[in-house]
Amino acid sequence: MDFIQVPSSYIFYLAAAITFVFLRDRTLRSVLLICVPIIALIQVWNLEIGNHHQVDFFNLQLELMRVDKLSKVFGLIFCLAAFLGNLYAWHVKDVVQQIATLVYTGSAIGAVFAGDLVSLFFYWEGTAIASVFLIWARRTEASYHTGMRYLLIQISSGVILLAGLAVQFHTTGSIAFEKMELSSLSSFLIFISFGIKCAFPLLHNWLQDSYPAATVTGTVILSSFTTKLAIYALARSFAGTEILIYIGAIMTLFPIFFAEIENDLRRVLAYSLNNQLGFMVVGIGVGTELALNGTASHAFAHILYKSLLFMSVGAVLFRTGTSKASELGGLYKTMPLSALCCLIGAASISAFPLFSGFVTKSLIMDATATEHYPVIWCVLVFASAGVLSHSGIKIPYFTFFAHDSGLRPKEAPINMLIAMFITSFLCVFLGVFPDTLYNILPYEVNYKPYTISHVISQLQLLCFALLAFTVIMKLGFHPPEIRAINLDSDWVYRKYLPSIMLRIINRLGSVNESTRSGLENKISSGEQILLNIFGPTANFARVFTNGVMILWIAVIFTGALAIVLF
Amino acid sequence: MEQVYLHFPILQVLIPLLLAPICVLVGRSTFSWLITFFGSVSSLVIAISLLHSVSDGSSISYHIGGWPPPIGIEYVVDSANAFLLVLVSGISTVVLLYARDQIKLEIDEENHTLFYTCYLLCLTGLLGVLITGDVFNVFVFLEISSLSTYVLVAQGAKRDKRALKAAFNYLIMGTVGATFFVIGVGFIYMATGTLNMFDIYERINDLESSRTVRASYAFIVIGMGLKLAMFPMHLWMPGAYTYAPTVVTTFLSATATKVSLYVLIRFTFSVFHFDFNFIEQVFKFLVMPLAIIAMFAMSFVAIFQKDIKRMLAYSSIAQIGYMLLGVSLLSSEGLTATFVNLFNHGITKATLFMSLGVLTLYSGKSFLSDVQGLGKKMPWISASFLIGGLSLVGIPGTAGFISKWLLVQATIEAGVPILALLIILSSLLAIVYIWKVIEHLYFMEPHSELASQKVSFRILIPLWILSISCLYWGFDTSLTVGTSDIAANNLFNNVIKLN
Amino acid sequence: MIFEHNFIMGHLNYWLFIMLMMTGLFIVISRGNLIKKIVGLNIFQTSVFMFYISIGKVAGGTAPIFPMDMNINPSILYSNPLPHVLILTAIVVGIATTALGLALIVRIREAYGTIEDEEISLIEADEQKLETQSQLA
Amino acid sequence: MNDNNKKLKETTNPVGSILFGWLDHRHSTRIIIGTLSVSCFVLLLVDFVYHRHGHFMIEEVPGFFALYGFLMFSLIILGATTLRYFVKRREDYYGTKAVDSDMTENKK
Repeated sequence: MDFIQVPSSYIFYLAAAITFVFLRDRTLRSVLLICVPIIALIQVWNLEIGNHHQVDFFNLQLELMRVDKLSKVFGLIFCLAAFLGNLYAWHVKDVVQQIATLVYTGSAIGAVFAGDLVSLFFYWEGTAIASVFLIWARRTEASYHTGMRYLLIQISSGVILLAGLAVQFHTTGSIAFEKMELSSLSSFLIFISFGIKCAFPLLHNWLQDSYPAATVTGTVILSSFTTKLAIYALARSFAGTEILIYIGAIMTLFPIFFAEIENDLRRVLAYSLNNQLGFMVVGIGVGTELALNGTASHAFAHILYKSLLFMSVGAVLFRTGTSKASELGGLYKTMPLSALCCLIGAASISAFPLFSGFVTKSLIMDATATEHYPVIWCVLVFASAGVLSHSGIKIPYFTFFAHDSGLRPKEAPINMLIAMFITSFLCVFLGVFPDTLYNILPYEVNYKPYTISHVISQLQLLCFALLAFTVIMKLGFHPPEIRAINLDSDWVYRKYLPSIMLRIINRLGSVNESTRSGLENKISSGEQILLNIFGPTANFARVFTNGVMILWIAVIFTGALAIVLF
Repeated sequence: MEQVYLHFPILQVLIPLLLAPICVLVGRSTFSWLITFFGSVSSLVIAISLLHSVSDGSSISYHIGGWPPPIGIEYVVDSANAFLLVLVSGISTVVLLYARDQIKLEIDEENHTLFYTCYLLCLTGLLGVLITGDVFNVFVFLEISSLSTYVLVAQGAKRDKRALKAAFNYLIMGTVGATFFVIGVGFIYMATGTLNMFDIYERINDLESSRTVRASYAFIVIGMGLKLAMFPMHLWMPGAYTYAPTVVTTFLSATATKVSLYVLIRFTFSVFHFDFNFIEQVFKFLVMPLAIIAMFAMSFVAIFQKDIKRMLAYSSIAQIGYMLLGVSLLSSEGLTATFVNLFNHGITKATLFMSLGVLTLYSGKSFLSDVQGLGKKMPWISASFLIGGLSLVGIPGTAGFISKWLLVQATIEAGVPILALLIILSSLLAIVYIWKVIEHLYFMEPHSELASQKVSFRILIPLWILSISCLYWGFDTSLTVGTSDIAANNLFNNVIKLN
Repeated sequence: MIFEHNFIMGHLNYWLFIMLMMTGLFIVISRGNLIKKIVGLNIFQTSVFMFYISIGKVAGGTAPIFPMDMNINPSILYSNPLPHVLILTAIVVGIATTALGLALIVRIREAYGTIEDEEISLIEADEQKLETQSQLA
Repeated sequence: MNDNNKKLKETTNPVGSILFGWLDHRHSTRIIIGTLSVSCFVLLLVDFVYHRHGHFMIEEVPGFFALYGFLMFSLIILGATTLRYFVKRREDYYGTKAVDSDMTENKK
């Protein structure tokens, strides 16, 4: 085994261990955080195609380094994203966040190179557990609760993966992480598990719930890995599964509307992220070489421009303390460079020609067209207009322009600016020289994005959408930015189920009067209900006199005797 | 030399038993510690050599006083109990390494000798229960260990007088449990006329319909259920674990309940026939439901505890639920999972209690607020708590994961995947309560009055032995899973190969 | 069938054993006084001793003692000595338990000033309340 | 007016005035809208000059993308406004332990 072929995740884990044990100095830690992704990037770049690192575990053979062109392209962008994210987070002193970032990125990269489901599961849970610290690192009670919800959902994804893997192992004896048909129980479970992480419709809400709750830098890191890992996993196992086309189409659609009326800009971006994932999922569903190339390249470009957008909004949040559209506006006066970067990100995500989104999204669009999915194609075009509406216009316009909020924050710190510049540069570079990206894609690319008809049609679509925006703004029909939240599917478990629970508990009458009146005040708090059943003063945990204990034994013994004798 | 080797099974019990009175005679804290440590180490050496010689699936039969079974008392070593012998004597040795410093703070100087005496007796009892092949002998050793345990628990009275009441409760409950057990043994004797486990196994074959045999099993399940804190007969446990000196809690949590569970398994598989209809019924309708309730209810209770020691005690009851669940599948896989769980949970809980003990060494209280911010002040100790916590939750890469994984596999193998789901769901609850501690450790500001506390290497070394073993057994599963597999197979097929 | 004479008289030792056992357990459950609890526990244990001894009895058998001259007459019926021996051990255990229990009661009395279970529980509850308050503060 | 302008100048980043300074111009909005309208018009004209090849028939209809873009954008705004009617709630709807109300406090 060549030294260069050790699992890339080890590099990150080692760095995390070093940080944890040795590095007390802040600067050293920041330097390490930047260096590690670069080392990993060089390593991944030089990886040879093939399976490199086998480990025996429980009579199972784990493939820790399955390198092929698909895993390599995801490995590269993950390293790149880690580098940019860490550069952006240079100023962060919090060691918890730094370690979490290292473990998180390491796990994500490890998962990409995992050649079997067991090691995938390890890394899968690794990303879940490490990433939640980026949310908790905000250290408010709200972020704690959000983190809990996030963790629960992420862990359940891993658990379902584990269940699927167990069933598969039981039925076929194989733990291979390969292409599978969506026909057996095991593949269905695995599909759901990937789907949760990929934020499929109705399973999506952890995304919008948690990303706005993380720290400024944490969100940038978070936005790059978890969902794209799921995209990778889907592309690896379920390419060509037709249902994905429809799931993806719905994914591109519904977040548009939510994003349009959402006030918190980071949540707008989370919705937009969801919508972009839809494009990739459609690409996976189509499953042709062109479509998979489209998915891989779109994921690549997407990580960059989405980070860029999160970075610029993050910089605003960092300087002003809020990321709510209703509180912002007119910041271009004092944060012009951030505004410029934000505009570049917006142009990239809206797929303006010469920006990265243009050269990658069109691969997917073209694939749906060549495979004759006219409705899906129309939906994707529609969704492209939608992307423009919330990420292309809303984000930069309401943050940096629009009415003057009177805020005059300083320009973003220098490290943030450098990270944003590099990312902006990459967005433009990929848009201008798409072949650099096309060369590292899984399959041969015979696609020219810059044809006259393609450029013209895209420009027409975007310019007329912009025109529609101006007209609507002038007419005053645009939904105003107001301080409010919007219900989404998380309402079910944040509001509905707790109230049902409460009703049941009340019906059972197991709660005594005094606590019940207290309970009514906290109608939303499921915790209170649990407290009444399991809390220190509840029956389950009370300290009994030993007479009662003996009585219990008598009851159980009678039960046992009855079972045994009859 | 060869002669000595042949007598290892009896020496396993005899060394700590004989050292106990010597300990009293010596009467000096340091010397008695040395003696105890010597006893524990030699037990460990013997246990390891016994495990080594039975690792191929064979078993050793030792006839006490040269009387052949079934007349005489027989000691039998096979991979099942040799594995646990190593666990018990190993944990005891590691605990003793750190006991000296901890004991100085928790127990009056003049009681140290007696403390070590009781510790040795407790060890004797636990080892004896494991090694003996005679059902009445099990009772005797059980009572030796229990009686000394009551004393050990009561030693917590210097810090908190509630230790006395906890010990008294434990005494009442433990005695009732043991008496139930002895009634069960009496019934078996009535039915079969013998006390040797393997002899009973032969003779009981046609007695499935006998009410005496059936009733005896009910008595034994309840008796052992009490001792192993099977929900809802666990009520003695939170108090005893909370108020006992930390050394005692660490030792007991890792060994005492495990040994009782072993007895239940041994009786189910090597004394009775596990495929008796009534035994299946008991597991299906009594043990399994109770185990599942324990997994959830006790985890929830743990979540709401403010006292970490108590929280961990409740978590132990939940974990016992997992082990009982594994047994109640009545399959070879389930049994393997339980054995691995016994071992891994033993070291995990020992790590947790030990690091907690060190964290709260000076404050003496183990409330959440007492460990607040110690992550920065005592990084090594907090880290080992973290590792233990991760292992308890079952994060991949730790020992705890292996046992959960095997258990999940076993449930799927047994055709009840819903149980796998329940296991995993309840593991999520463990995350919650462990997180609460981690949060206080790492994310809160320490109390200002707590000066930086120095912890000697004598404490750090055993603690890290345990922490690293928590991680090590998460990767190298050849010993744990391999031995458990052999043990489970032997028990399941009742293969006792004597050499 | 249950009221059959043979069922009751033939199993008389078991009925007595069960009665004694229940009495013991009932005392443990119902009495708050710790010493009474120990007494109850003793009765409970004693019932088991009686049970063991009674099952060792062979109808018409005599005490299992070797004659002085060691000439064993095969026609003499002996009771089974093994349960009796076992019970000797169990009695020792029982005494140890009782002694330990009483010793603990002495210490409890010193610490709490009472040996009534209820009162001790009240004291402990107060203590717990204090602890929770100090946690909140 | 002058005074106000001066104040703005002081607080504005120099790079900002180079990059976006023209936005402060009185007619900036009109210029933007004008440019946009003109470019839209030009793009539409191109369609009649240049025949596009697409995968679907509809793509080849002149002005299809333009019309689609305009209408769909309007539809999105309309749809979103309707959606808001149904799902809008107060910021503290999920109680004080939700991130949104958390931010409210941050602001204070």
